[in-house]
Amino acid sequence: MIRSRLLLLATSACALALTACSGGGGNASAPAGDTVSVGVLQSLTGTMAISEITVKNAEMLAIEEINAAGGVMGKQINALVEDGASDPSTFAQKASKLIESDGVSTVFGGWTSASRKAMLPVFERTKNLLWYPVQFEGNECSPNIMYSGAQPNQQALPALEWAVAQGHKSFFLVGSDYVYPRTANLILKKHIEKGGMQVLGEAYVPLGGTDFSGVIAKIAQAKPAMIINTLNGDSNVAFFKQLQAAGINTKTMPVMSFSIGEQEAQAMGAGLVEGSYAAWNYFQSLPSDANSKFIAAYKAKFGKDAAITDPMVHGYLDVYAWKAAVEKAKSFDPQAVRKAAASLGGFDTPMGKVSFAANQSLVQKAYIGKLKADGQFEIIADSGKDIAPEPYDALAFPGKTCKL
Amino acid sequence: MSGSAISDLLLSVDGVTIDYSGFKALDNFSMTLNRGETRVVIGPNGAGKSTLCDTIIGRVRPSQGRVLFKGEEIQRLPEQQIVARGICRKFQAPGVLLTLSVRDNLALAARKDRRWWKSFGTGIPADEKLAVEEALESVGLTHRAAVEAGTLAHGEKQWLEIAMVMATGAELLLLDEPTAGMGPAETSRTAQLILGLGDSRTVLVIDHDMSFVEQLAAPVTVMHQGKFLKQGSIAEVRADAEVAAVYLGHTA
Amino acid sequence: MDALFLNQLFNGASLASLYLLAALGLALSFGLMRVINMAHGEMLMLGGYLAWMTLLVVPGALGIILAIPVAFVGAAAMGGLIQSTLIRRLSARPLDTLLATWGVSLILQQGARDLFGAVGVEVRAPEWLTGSFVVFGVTLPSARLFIILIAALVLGGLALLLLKTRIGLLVRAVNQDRMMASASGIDVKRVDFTIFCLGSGVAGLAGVMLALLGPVTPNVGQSYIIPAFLVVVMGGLGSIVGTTASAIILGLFAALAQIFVDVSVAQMLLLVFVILFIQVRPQGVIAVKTRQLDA
Amino acid sequence: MPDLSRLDPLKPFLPWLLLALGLVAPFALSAYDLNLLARFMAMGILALGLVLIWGHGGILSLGQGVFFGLGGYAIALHMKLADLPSGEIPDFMVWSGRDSLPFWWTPFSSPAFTIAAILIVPTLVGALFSWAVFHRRVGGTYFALITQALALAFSTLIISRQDVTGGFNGLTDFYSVFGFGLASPGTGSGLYWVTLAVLCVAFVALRWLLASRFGILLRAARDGENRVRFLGYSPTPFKVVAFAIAAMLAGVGGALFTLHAGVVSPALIGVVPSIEMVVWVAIGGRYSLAGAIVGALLVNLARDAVSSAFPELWLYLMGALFIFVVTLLPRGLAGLVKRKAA
Repeated sequence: MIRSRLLLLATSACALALTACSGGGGNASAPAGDTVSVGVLQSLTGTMAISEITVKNAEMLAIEEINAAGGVMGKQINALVEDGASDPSTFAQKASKLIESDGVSTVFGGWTSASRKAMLPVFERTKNLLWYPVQFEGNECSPNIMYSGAQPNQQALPALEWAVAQGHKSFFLVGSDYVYPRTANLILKKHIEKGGMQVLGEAYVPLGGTDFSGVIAKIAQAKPAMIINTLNGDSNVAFFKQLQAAGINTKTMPVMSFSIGEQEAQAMGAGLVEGSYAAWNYFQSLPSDANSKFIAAYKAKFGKDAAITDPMVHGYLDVYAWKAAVEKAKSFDPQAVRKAAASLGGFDTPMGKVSFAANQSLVQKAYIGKLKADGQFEIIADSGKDIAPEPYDALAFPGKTCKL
Repeated sequence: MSGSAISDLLLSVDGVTIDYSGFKALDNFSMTLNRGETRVVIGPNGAGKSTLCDTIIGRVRPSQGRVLFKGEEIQRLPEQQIVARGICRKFQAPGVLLTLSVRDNLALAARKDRRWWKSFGTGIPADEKLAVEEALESVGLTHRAAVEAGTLAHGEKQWLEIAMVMATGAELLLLDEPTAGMGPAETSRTAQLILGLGDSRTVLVIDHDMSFVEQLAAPVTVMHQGKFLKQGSIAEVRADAEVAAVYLGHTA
Repeated sequence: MDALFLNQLFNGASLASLYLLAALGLALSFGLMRVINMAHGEMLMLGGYLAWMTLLVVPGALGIILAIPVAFVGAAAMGGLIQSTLIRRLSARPLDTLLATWGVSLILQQGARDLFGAVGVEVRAPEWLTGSFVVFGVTLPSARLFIILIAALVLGGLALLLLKTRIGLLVRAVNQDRMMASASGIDVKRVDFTIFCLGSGVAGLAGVMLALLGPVTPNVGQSYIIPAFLVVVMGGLGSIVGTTASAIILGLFAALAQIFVDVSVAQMLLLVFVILFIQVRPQGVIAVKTRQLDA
Repeated sequence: MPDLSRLDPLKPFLPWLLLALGLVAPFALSAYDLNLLARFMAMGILALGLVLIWGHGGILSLGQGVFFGLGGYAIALHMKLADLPSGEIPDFMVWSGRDSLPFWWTPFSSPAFTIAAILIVPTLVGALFSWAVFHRRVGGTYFALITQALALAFSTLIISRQDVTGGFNGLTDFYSVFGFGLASPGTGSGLYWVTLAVLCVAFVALRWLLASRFGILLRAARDGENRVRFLGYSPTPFKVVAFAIAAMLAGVGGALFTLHAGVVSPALIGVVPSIEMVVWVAIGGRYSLAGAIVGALLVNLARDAVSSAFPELWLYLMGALFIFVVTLLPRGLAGLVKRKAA
């Protein structure tokens, strides 16, 4: 009896002791010894894990390659992987742990804007640096984040320009109910209206939602020339299936998607979405030696069926950009690194030569792809020139600029 | 306690029909009870005895008819208000609160002020305390007062519930099979308990056990198929051919 | 607006069919055992994956027809396993059953993730289910018509089973008075088991229907399970008629609300509607009066 | 029941031991670990409420996240406004196409209003919601299912009203609370002490409440709702009041959690997090206040330790643990003792 009581006491004591033990470690941003620690912080569990694990893989691949090639300034990279659990507060907590308890020099990670927003105060407080690899809605510009994913003017707007050039004049906007679709659509609407064209409707379904009957009925009634789709993940399968079932032909009413990449296409059964369009800064089908090499390396490590997507390549190039910036700054200090990164100039990546602008976002091209039966995209157009990133769309958010 | 016939009338069940999806558990049933009276209701299984209690206490609502208590209609009131007016019932299967102590069970029953905002405290008024101790005494559970009611034997649970019903201070007590599962000694003790209530309480007892009914020596109402069949002393009822037929017909 | 209204009326019917298929099993076993299986959504998921596997073996136009019995049997077997190993042991503790089966649901979801991948698989509807009919300007997708038809058949089948067969008689007896049924020699546990399997099987079948309209993923069951719970709450205890009426009301409500508001808001309104409904009829759409004491 | 617990000489010391550990923690732990502990203690406050309604009231709520969120959002609104240059609106409103503050935001610039809102709003919502269900005598499993639908509806609504709630992103990027800078280490430990104090007050208050006649009646209504009714009590107000108190504790816990975490978002308040809250209490012990606190600490620590290293394992572990505890150990860790004592 008393023994079991002690058990309870012990467990509660452990609760506190565990907290005490889980920490420790110094707070050094100038690493001693032969290694330098960096954080890799993605959701390994929860709803976002499906996407974020692939980015984690790409980031780990880059780190291994760099280590195999001699490391950064003679130091091997020690990657500390943490799980953000698809929960913003966990991201904030783990970022704080990586920086303050584990003393990492920088962190690669995040996918949703929610996770980035939650981590931002941590990075600003600790003056550390986050490398964020995913397209987002802009409207943010922190000195402690390097934004390599597309700003709206590097993905959504080029896609609209292309669609207009194809003669489409009326649009229906469908999205998952969260920040990126709503804000991207806000920007698109301003541009569509300014161009004298029409937005015939706008509809959102909850994240992960699979009932599109009402949305599709509205689309069928509105008869837009093109559907602009910012649905996320599984919802796309349901949307395209129900579109098809309702007799809407995506050949006559084409769909432009901003969140369907190779991974999603593979999962959806490409037959369903074949012929629909997507805009990204990278497609797996991009012809270049650097890309082929990256794809081969990834597949060798993570399986030959793995699909390669835009955010993965951004995660991968982030690590290389950090290495280059460290070597340019000759320091692991995040402040020195971010300054060096913004003045690196062009560097080679699987998606071609890119560079970081002074506002710490990536200068990159946009591509329009058409989905083929094999789940790969045929690149049918590109922006031609490199597009300078604009966190604040001048039309939708006049007067806002990014000052760093 | 003298007075006119009207002021003597405590409860009147007036033409009540209870319909369970087509099956009439009570069929235009009427009866009355006077203050201080003890009445026994008997009848074969399915005669509607328990349903009668259910109706009076508000567990089921009549589709026709009225229930008058002290001259006021109560058949639409919420249960707790019916209880507040002075009716309390012992259920067929013991309805004690199993995880509370015997004393807590009785304290809840004896409590006068049952409004929730008066429940934030532990103190018990002296008169309620006294009522609890008396109730414990009367059913001989004083030495068991601190144990969890769930650990009591079946007979003890029955007594605890009877004690609870008594402790509420209700004027009308409905006792649904108070001796179920009791041996002869316990049964006669229960009868003594009920007889000891005296004139201040009106009691309606439902039971099968004829020896128990005889000990109560109270007027008997016989029900059959939801209807009133006979009323009279136990001897009269026993001698009645119709009653015999009903019971025989039932057993046959 | 008129075409949209008619369209949503039809969509409401198909949504109601899905709600009904998802909720029937829950309602049946709730009526009988007073327990809710939180892993019921995973029976839908299982049905979806079984349909996918069936189509791998038997591609072709009739694969989907074959998938229906396969999913039914597979989900029924899984349901039986859960009932006999876990739920039976918790029968007197309905809230604990809720929680324990939620644990089962977590494990089944993660199991599916490890077996089939987190990405999900696609069940391709055969040609004859991808088309649509246009009637009075309303597009009626064959897949949705098929779902309504299946729901009607399942409902008819269940009605026959409960009203005309011996097992149905036993179920009704146990439903009425469990103690009495048990006392009169009915193997109550076996009735429970049978009904639980049957209910799970129907959910598996619902999973096949869902696969026609959306993806099959480890968490596909989650998207319809909460409306199905609401159907049970509103349907009333142990009544198939009540469950059906409740599914139709909620399906139509959800679909028609979408004419005016977003899906997100429609979801909120659905709950508000149910809470308002129980103000009027706390016993559900259909209440079977019994003499059993609840407490 | 009381005799049994008196058999055990150590039992009265358990809360004191927890308190002692809580008092020592700020001197033994790093700032990061202290922050982590404080978050878990904030969750512990919510867990106490579940002991009241679930353990003693038999009311299973799968929607405590809603009240946690109401408290969290209330303090977040205040902090968003506090850091705002005058005449501006929060950034997310701009990019959601809004140009003015919604009217119901403005009073949150007052600290007094905010604190009142944290205490009152969840309580009131909890009371109204539970009354609407309980007064129609709908309870048990039905109530649990309805609360789950509430969690879904509430989180969906927060997400879809992005222009006024911050949507899926939630609210974050706070700099000060009631004039104290959040970045300063003093504020961190100060908030820890506040959390510890609130936890202690809640613990003592609930202990008193559970021992009072209210507690007895709540347990009575759990075990025999109709019996209580036929003793002349209406069980509804007892259940509603208990639910409202639990909602208030959840709201206070949510507000404190938001202060420690620096973010409040729909990811914390939906269906799955709401069930996980029940898991803490199931594991710690649904009848035991101290057990619930221990459960909240242990489960969250375990998640912290396991989910990064073995993400797949975590879900299996949580599912299996839940099944195990609920079927074989319904009194949770706290019951390990009681059962053997008996």
